[in-house]
Amino acid sequence: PERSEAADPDKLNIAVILSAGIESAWDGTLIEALERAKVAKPHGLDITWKYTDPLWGDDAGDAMRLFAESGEYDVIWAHSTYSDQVKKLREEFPDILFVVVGSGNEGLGGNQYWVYKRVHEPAYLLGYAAGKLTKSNKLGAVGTFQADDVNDEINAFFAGAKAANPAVQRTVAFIESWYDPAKAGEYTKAQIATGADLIFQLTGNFKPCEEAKILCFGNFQDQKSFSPSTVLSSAVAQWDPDVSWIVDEWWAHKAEGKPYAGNTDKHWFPMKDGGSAVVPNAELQANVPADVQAELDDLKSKIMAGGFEVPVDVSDPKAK
Amino acid sequence: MSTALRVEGLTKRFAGVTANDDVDFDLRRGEIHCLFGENGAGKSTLSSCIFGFYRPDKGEILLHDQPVHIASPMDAIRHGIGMVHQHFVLVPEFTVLENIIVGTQRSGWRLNAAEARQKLKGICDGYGIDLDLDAYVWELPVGRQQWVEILKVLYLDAQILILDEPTAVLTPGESRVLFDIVRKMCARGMSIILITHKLVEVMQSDRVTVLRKGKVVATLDRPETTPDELARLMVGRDVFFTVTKPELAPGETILAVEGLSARGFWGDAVLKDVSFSVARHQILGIAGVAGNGQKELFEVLCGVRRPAAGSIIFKGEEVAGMSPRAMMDRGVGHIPDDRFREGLVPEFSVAENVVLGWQRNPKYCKGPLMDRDAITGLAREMIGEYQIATRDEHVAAGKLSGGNAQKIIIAREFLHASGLVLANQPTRGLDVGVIEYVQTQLLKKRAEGFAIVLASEELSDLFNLADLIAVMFKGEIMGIVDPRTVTVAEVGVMMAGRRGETAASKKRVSA
Amino acid sequence: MIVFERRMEANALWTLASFIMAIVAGLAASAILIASTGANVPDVFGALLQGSVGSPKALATTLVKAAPLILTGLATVIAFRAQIWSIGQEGQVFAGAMGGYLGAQLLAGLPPVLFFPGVLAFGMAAGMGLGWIAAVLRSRFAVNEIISTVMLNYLVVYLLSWLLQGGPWGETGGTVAYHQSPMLPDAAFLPALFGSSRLHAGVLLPFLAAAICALVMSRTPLGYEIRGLGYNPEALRHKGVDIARTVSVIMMASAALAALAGAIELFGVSHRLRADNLIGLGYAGIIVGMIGGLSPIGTVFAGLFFGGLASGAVYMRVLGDVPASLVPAMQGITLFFFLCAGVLARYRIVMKVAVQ
Amino acid sequence: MSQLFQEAIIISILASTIRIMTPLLFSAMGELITQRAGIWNMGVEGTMLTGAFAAYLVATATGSLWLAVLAAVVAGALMGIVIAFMTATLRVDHFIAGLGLNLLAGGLTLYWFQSYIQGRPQPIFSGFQDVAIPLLSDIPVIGPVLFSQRALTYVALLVVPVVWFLLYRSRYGLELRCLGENPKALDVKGLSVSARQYAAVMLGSAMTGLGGGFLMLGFSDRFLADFTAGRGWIVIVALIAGNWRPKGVLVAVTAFAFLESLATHLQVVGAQVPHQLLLALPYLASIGLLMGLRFRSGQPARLGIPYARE
Ligand SMILES: Nc1ncnc2c1ncn2[C@@H]1O[C@H](COP(=O)(O)OP(=O)(O)OP(=O)(O)O)[C@@H](O)[C@H]1O
Ligand SMILES: Nc1ncnc2c1ncn2[C@@H]1O[C@H](COP(=O)(O)OP(=O)(O)OP(=O)(O)O)[C@@H](O)[C@H]1O
Ligand SMILES: [Mg+2]
Ligand SMILES: [Mg+2]
Repeated sequence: PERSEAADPDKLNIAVILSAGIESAWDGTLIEALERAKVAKPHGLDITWKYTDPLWGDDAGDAMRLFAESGEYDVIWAHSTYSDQVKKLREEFPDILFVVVGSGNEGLGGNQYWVYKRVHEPAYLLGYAAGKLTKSNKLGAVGTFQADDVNDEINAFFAGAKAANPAVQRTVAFIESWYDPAKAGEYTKAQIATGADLIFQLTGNFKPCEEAKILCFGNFQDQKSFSPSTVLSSAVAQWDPDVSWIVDEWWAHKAEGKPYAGNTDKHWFPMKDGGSAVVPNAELQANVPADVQAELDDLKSKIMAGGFEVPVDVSDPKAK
Repeated sequence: MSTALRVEGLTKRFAGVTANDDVDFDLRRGEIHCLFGENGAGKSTLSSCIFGFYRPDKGEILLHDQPVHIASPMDAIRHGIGMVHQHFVLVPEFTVLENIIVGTQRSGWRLNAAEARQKLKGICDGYGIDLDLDAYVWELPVGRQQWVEILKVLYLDAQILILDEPTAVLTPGESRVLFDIVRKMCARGMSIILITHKLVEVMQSDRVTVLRKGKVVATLDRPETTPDELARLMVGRDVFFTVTKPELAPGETILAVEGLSARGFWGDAVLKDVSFSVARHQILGIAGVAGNGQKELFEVLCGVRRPAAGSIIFKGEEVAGMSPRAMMDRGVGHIPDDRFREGLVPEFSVAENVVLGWQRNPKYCKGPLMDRDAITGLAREMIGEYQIATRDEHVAAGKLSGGNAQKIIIAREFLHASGLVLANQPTRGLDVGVIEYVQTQLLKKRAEGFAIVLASEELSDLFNLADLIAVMFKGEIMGIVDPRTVTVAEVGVMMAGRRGETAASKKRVSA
Repeated sequence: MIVFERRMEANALWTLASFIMAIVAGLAASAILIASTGANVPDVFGALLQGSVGSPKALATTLVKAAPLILTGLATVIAFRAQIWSIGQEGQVFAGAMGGYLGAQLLAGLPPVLFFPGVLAFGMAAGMGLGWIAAVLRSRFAVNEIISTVMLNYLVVYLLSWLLQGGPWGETGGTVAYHQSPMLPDAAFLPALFGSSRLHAGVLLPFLAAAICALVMSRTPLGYEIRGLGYNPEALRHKGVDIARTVSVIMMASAALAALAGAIELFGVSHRLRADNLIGLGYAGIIVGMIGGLSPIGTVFAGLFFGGLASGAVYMRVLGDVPASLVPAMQGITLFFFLCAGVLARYRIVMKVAVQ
Repeated sequence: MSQLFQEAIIISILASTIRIMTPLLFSAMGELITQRAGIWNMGVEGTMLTGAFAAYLVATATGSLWLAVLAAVVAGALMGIVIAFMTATLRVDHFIAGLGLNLLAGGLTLYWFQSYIQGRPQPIFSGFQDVAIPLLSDIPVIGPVLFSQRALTYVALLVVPVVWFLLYRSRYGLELRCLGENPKALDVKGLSVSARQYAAVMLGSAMTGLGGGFLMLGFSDRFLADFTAGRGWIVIVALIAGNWRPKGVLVAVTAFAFLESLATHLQVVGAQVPHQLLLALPYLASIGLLMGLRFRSGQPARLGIPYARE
């Protein structure tokens, strides 16, 4: 707090501990948000960062310690379940702002901030569109592992579908693997065979939809580039408000001497605050009838205005 | 006669052993030249060097007085040298035909079996060999497998033939056929190097070269030598070919087998209703061509195979179906026929092998640990007592020659057995010196009051040692006879499946 | 002509020289790999050294990383020496952690002198159960142990996944489950050896286990039978050894060692049940055991070497700016040079005049 | 559950079986050749992974799928050279050579992958499409199951009779099997054992690599760490379960793929059991099946035993 009175900081250096790899949607979207922050220069800061490969457990702890001990990093952004490791470090480095992200973390408060990401609102909108567009009244969703912040999306997707079309049936599958496109493909194909004609694809394999010539929805990141002919729309995570929240908190601490006060409960930015978004694929717009699009627009503006709240349901999604 | 092949100053060393030491040797065209020597004298090594399978460290090989460079079996084959190895080099999963043609075809994609079949037919007819070319080798009895080896060589048009102990696995009848064929080959101008431990066979050759410890001791014309001289040259001392068996009155019955049957892997009957008994001071010989149930009989008796029916009374106790452990604990010693597979752990040292099976015996343990001192002490004792030729007790048993390996087994079994010794083919492949030794040991146990069941394909073993001979054929006992009252020929007939007289045994059992 | 001639007896100096050459060659090959991506080779190696042996803390990390590898390596030694090709160490590690976790639920509240041996025993018992299943499948049903252990590995991983997600052990409540159990109470943390260091008491166990294994293998009847089984099971069967029983004992002992690795990871390192710090320990252990020449003492050294590389990996990534995946690549490269060295050590190079 | 018996689902189950099994079949036939030649190559996973990675690199760099197939084959053969050098030349224990290869391949592919993408978005490619065979693909049930698959699927199915012919009807096959049963039988005829082992392992590994390449090119559009996800182990299991015979291996791979496909569809139709249980089903059922079967081992007699003359 004393130093900050001397001169406002003009540089912010962030160390990022990746959990899955830059090529994954989860980690890739964060780096994209950081890129945007760099351009935006909040508080006039030059934002720079360095990231690691995917690291887990004590390896991640060691990396954080190395970053912390180097004295070069102001924020250590550990991009998944890392509160066990942060717990061992945060008191030793009270000036560093630690970030942990998503489910499985413990809200420690103090200089640990807990960024949460919910993309259930866009998923609800996708589901609503799916409910309107389905001809077989059957929708599928393929996920990797069950988790709080995966279940919420799948449940919201089906809730949206149900709201649009009470006759909708659902089918859900988990492949229990982070990276097995072939296996993901088989699950998707199986859903298509059971009659699903729109798929909420959380495992990133759009080939089966291409082959069956059906539409599907991307998740977490705008995935139309992977399959321009099938990805009708994606539910996208945007870390910009999270990044700017953290930058602000750090700034307030560094420049204004405000003590860190990390959240102990999940904290997420809803769609209206830019925490998530629906990114449609303009080229496939013709598939969405104007009246459906109008309903969707209406629903979206209700959500954005706070007039409609998409419920968070994290129970195990099951086929119904 | 011209010289077909000459070896000059050949030396071959393996890590640690000089197997051939400056060997000179020559083979004349059309002769049968016998290589004779103790186990481990270097006979097989010399052959393998001639065949290009091993690379000699020194020395020269001349064919028809021209130095030749034989760097691999390929060269040897090109020069018309063929070799039948001491241990089969066959693929059991292949048919006879496949075994013969594998690796001989040099062009074309498809297997060209028809042509090969034609050529083999010619060879078989020419020599009077009768072999089903489409049988799997694993289906053939060992004796027949030897013919496959010989056909392999003939198929490659060998002119010089090396036969390394071809008769070790043949019955006397088969051996005779082999010798007829070998003589036919010589008549056609082929030259033969023959390795054998059987003096009868040595005496059918033209010349004999005796090897001892890798060196040539002498090369003799056969008509000018005698078996006794050869044996003396080979061992370096006199060898007695007939051990003297004292007359001993049999004591109480130790082992009584009644109606014993057993089944093979495919459920086939391998032992059918076998009955006999052996008493103290008695050796029961089992005669029969290998593969007629002897192995299965021994396996059942020592507990490694479960009988399907019948009873085995050992010292008054029913032991049929008991585990090998239980049999060992009751005092049954077993000398199996496959010494390196069933009798020893070749990678274990001599000392470790001496306690194989008794490693948990408190005598050799100190608390939870094995007692090294006790074990090496015992091993040294055994090495001394049984004259096991080894550098020391730490040498791996697999490094010893067959005869010395056999001595380890005998030492161990004799030490731990009390009452009964089962010995299956204890002299197979051994040199005459060791055979004499094994026979003496068996008689010693007999004198000590053991009952002994001894199977051997060498009828001489049985006639020398046994008090009674049971003849086996296809898993059945054809008869139990007294060696003093039957001839070798009579036993031979029974081995071929004719039922014989069992009066001798009946007389004794009822007595 | 230069030829390689087999040596009669190993020559200690030449053996050492061979292995030093292997390390140098391995490092040289790794340097080429590093340079190929434009990173600074000395920096990377410096970081590696610093992270593996550069400080007491780094050394502690090396030991902590080596501990489970030595145990799974020993598990491999015991099974492979008997020519039992168990690939089940991976699943057994998981089972060890799961059994330990169950034990921690049941034994909570016991004094540490009872609690820790108790929970470790629970873990080992769980592993032994798996080993026993594979042994029965082999002896009674003639199912090849490679098949059964590979399959059991999958089953255990899915079982853990269910226990943590959908089953009874998932973390519930405030911080919703993410494939992990709740944190164990502090009382269930294996005590640290030197104050606050991460060096937990569990790292002593592998060394103890290695000493016991060495003694068992070389001096006890069981070790004799294990070695004999590997060389010639038929002879052992003929000489009264109950093969099925011995195989069971070996597979269960091997599994217990692997399971202990999982248990000390749980109580010493992660303090909650989750899969990601257990993945790969079993497979790595197979390699560690084999690099160690299937000898318990060799396995300790191989485990320490792999532990050092693993602990240096993070430093290499953070300070040396190369992907952390360089470490498995380096491990693979060094392994191959080590294998070559092992062969080289058994030969001498001689000049020879070809025989004519 | 009753949904399972609808025609569309049955077709889907069977078609999925074929898709799951074909990459495995390439690799398993490759490993069959390798093992029949006496080399117990435990490096199937690493070889498949390398094949997949090579295919990915070439597919994204050149856009040509067939060049990518070639790359997978070549990469596999290179892995074969490594294995052959270790086992046939240096006579290192076969297990450790193979396991070492897995470690090496896992590390190197990931290292090169990370160096290749260097933080930019990962390039993707568009893989093989189904090729419906005219007329045949119109046959009910069988058509969609068997005759509208990827081109390489047909190749994979053809590989089984081809390998059978190679092993049992060709001169090379006889020599190759001889390597596994008793290499000395070739050696005493003056034929080079190690040259033949190199050839067999390279051919086998090339096919194993092709399996990985097909997994990549037929069913994915990108590379990921540990892409083959343990399939190499399933290949080894299938080889043992198939008793080292082409037909047997085909049956084993098919059975495994069918179980996996069935488990997939069970989860999708909403069987009311934990999905982990369904995922575990193929493994559980495989053990169960093998417990019931008993046959004389067809394992080559000298499999995994380094051959030395002296
Ligand atoms: N491959 C080998 N490696 C090391 N030593 C060997 C090898 N082959 C043979 N020897 C040793 O060389 C010596 C000669 O062995 P060789 O097999 O030539 O004897 P042999 O006369 O054929 O004996 P036998 O009558 O038992 O067959 C023996 O001491 C043997 O142990
Ligand atoms: N070495 C052997 N010992 C005992 N039985 C054997 C042996 N080899 C094969 N068999 C058995 O003999 C029968 C024929 O064997 P073979 O290998 O020819 O089978 P196959 O029908 O040709 O198999 P496939 O057609 O699948 O290759 C089988 O029952 C087999 O299990
Ligand atoms: Mg010999
Ligand atoms: Mg067949």
